[in-house]
Amino acid sequence: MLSLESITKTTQDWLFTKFNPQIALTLECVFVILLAITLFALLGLVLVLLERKVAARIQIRLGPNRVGPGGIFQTAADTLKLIMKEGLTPDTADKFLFNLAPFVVMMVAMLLLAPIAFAKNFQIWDINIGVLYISSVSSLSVIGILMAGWASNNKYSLLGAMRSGAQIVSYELSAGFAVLTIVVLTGSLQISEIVAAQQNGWWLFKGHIPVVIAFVLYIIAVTAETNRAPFDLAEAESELTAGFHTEYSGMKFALFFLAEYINIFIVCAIGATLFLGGWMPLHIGSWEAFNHIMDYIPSSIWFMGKTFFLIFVIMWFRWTFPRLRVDQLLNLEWKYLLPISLFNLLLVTVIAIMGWYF
Amino acid sequence: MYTETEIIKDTTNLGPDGELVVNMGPQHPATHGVLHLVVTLNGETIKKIEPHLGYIHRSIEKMCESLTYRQFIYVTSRMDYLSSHINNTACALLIEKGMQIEVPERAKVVRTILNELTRIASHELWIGAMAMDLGAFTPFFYAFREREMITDIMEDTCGARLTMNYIVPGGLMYDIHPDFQTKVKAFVKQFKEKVTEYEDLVTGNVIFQSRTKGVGVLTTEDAISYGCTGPVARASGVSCDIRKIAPYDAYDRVEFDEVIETAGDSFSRYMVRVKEMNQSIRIIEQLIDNIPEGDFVGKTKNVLKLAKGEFYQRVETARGELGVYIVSEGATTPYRIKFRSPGFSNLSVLDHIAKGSKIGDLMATMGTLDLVIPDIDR
Amino acid sequence: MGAISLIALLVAAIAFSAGGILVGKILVKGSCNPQKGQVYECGIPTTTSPWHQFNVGYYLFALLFLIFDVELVFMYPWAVVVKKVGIVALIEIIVFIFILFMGFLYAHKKGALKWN
Amino acid sequence: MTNEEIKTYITAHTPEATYDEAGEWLTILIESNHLKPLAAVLRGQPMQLDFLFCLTCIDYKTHLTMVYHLTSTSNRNINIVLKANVNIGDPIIETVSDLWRTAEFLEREVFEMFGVDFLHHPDLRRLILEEDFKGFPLRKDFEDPINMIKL
Repeated sequence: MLSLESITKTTQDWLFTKFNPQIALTLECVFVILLAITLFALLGLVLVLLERKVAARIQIRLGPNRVGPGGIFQTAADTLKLIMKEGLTPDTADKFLFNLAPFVVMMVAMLLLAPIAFAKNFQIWDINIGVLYISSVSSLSVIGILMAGWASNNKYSLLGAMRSGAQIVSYELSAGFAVLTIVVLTGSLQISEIVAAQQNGWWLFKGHIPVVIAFVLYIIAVTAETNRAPFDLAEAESELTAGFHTEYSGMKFALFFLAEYINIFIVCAIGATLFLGGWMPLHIGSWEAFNHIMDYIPSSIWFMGKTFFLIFVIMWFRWTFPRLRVDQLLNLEWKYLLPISLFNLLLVTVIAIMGWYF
Repeated sequence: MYTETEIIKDTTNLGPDGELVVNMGPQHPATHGVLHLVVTLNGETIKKIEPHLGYIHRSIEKMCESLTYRQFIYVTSRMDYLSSHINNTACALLIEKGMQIEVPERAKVVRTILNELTRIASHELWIGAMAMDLGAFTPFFYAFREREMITDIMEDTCGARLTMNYIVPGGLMYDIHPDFQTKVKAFVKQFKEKVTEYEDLVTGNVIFQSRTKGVGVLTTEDAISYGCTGPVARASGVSCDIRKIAPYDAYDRVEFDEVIETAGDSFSRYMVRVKEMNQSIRIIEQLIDNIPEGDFVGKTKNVLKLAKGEFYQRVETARGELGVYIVSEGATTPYRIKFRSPGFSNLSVLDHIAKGSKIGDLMATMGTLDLVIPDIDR
Repeated sequence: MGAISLIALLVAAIAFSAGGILVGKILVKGSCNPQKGQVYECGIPTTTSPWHQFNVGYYLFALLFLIFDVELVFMYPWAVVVKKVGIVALIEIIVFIFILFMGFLYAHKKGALKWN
Repeated sequence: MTNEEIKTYITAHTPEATYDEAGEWLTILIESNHLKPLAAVLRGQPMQLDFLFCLTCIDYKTHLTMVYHLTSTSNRNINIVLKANVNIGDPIIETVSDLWRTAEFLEREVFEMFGVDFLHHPDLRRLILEEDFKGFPLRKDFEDPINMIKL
């Protein structure tokens, strides 16, 4: 069966037999670069279109439907428009930081791709501290936002950046604790092992209520971490026009925009990996026939399906809820989510030690 | 622009606590028009709000002084463009009162129905826009679905969708469209079915409630002292419905309740408007089957002349009490005309009730005051 | 692939961002207008600079976060071995979280989480 | 309260007031220097005219007239129009914004449109017009050759 696993394996074997190891590695790097860029571009196009279609669906309208069949080229046209826009830098801005910020945001988004298992054995770097790596790198994104907001020398940007600083770091904790529950259950930080541990069932199903709580906490926390409504205070357009990226235009704005969507994809992919088994097909106990049929669906489809389901949930939030106020947002985290997370972690520990999971 | 030293120098004109002065508007997504607020912030907390008006001032009052009594009505559609029917009604009523023109029953009833439809349309737009201020985009489209039906009815009847200019001194400009009654009934039916939808989406929403309850509280005394009218004052427990106090047109023969809430916060302002829409539907239901036959316009002279004296007419627009005050010297044009616009007084309360709250609260407060800038600026 | 993939990804990110911006720069001929250099403040020339002391409210949350985040990092190694160590690990983490939570309650009591 | 009762009550406090009952509502005419005490009387017990629903000015070319429309929220049947003539060359009148807060904005509007100076107003600045605007647009002698409609 042709799978991503076999393709990568054949390519690697072929490279290493044809060239000496250094050149082979370099070529592999070039492949990774090309693939990553393609993935970025594709994800940007697909997710923005998906967002607009989901929004339209919820808002009883059609959404983009003129450019290409069903409007599928709409985002491509939008990207073209954004490229053609003039990128302005305010005279009073800190020009170096102003121009650096989109790069930082992009780099963080890109680095997060490394440990994600897109399919069976299809992973850029199966780092043994994968979960920790994700936690640490994802908290860097706030630096890009703070940089953008501060360097713009714009009051809305500054407020937006300050808000998002407080917000992202706060929700980082809940997300961290939610991830920790799975680490406790699995006993490993490596993504491939976490996925392998879900061979006979996804953690969401076999981990009892604490894992469900952790899952809910995780979804809430990452919605806030990616600055999505109802937690989109950093760019609350009715309050701060466009928040931290008010001054950005053209391609620099597009990079922020793209990074936001890539971040959504990444957090959803991690959520799918930790709680929904990543690329692992749906297996139910002893139903051999059912499990066998499920195995026929390629692992990449399983992974993408789960990820896009979570993305849809997050989009659904955005188009249903009003925005929270900044103090309510921080109250929610510090007064409710954080104590619940701590307590939940203890609960999971008990379950893990007692072996009360399937 | 600035050099570095200049920026450092610039900080000297800050307040002692390092307050931040931010301009909100005229090009701001939440001011819904060209309202310019200079907001002094301390962190996220609002210290002071200073409205700067006039970006859309057309000096309608001055303009009306050189327009005849038939002409100036059309200018008033451009004041509060969401209540243009009601503005026109106010002017027509004033001229009818000044010249003792008999208005046919048919015209009175149709005017009342159209006024209530306008009120619903205005509140629908407001619900959508306010929800958008709070970051919820979806209610806007749900509200516009019903509003679209009203604008269609208006288009059939008046030929216009926003600035109707359908009401003339003495009655109506033309008779109603033959389909008017069926269309209005269809609207009433649909509205009753669908109104629950955005109540589910907005009223019951936990985040919406926490954003609006206890936010921008306007006490009864302040509401009276600041001259607030309409839903803003009624949410603070002030009974101020002109339709009850000084009934005009067919309001004296219909049954409806004046909606009064007592909390005075943004949420009760929201509730007043939602309940008011239901009352408007009630009024329409009572009248739509009983439109009397007969003339649609009374006998008037070609050239209207008000007797020397002063005239004042009040009506209840979707935003509150609109007063038209005319000083006549007996000529074909008014000597002095003054529009007492509800939005102007409602805006003046903004600084008072939003002080000390967060920027996010300002959006909730401003949204529920339902400001229409052309109405404030005139 | 090993750690070298990170360098590859960084290169990819820079290439992607710089490529996009450069293409824009090449294709677009910007017009010159002094007003384009002004910061956006709803169309009104901005009067005061935002680069000055700012309300402390946000920083308190950042400080609190620092404490918690460091603790969170301590928990990762613990989480990996908790199943092997067993009940002792549970007791230890209860003590750990208890102390942490006390600190949190203290901060709460002091009003660090309140907005002026 | 009937009009007669109101008249006797006001005359007791302010003998200078004259009355005009030609219009829809009772109109009280007063000199500008007596306005503030009378307004305070009307605002207080037992009249309790706590709702100033319209404040404006009329330019009669020879003089300006300030017009205050008052009503009471406890008794909506009482409506009183208060008028005070102001010298056009030197228009100064006492503010009523401490009695009715709504007057604060309305007086600012009158200030820039008619040039009436309100004494003791807390914040008498331009609200609508730009800072460098010349003239008082709603006065009869105001001419704007470019923007005005003339029929």
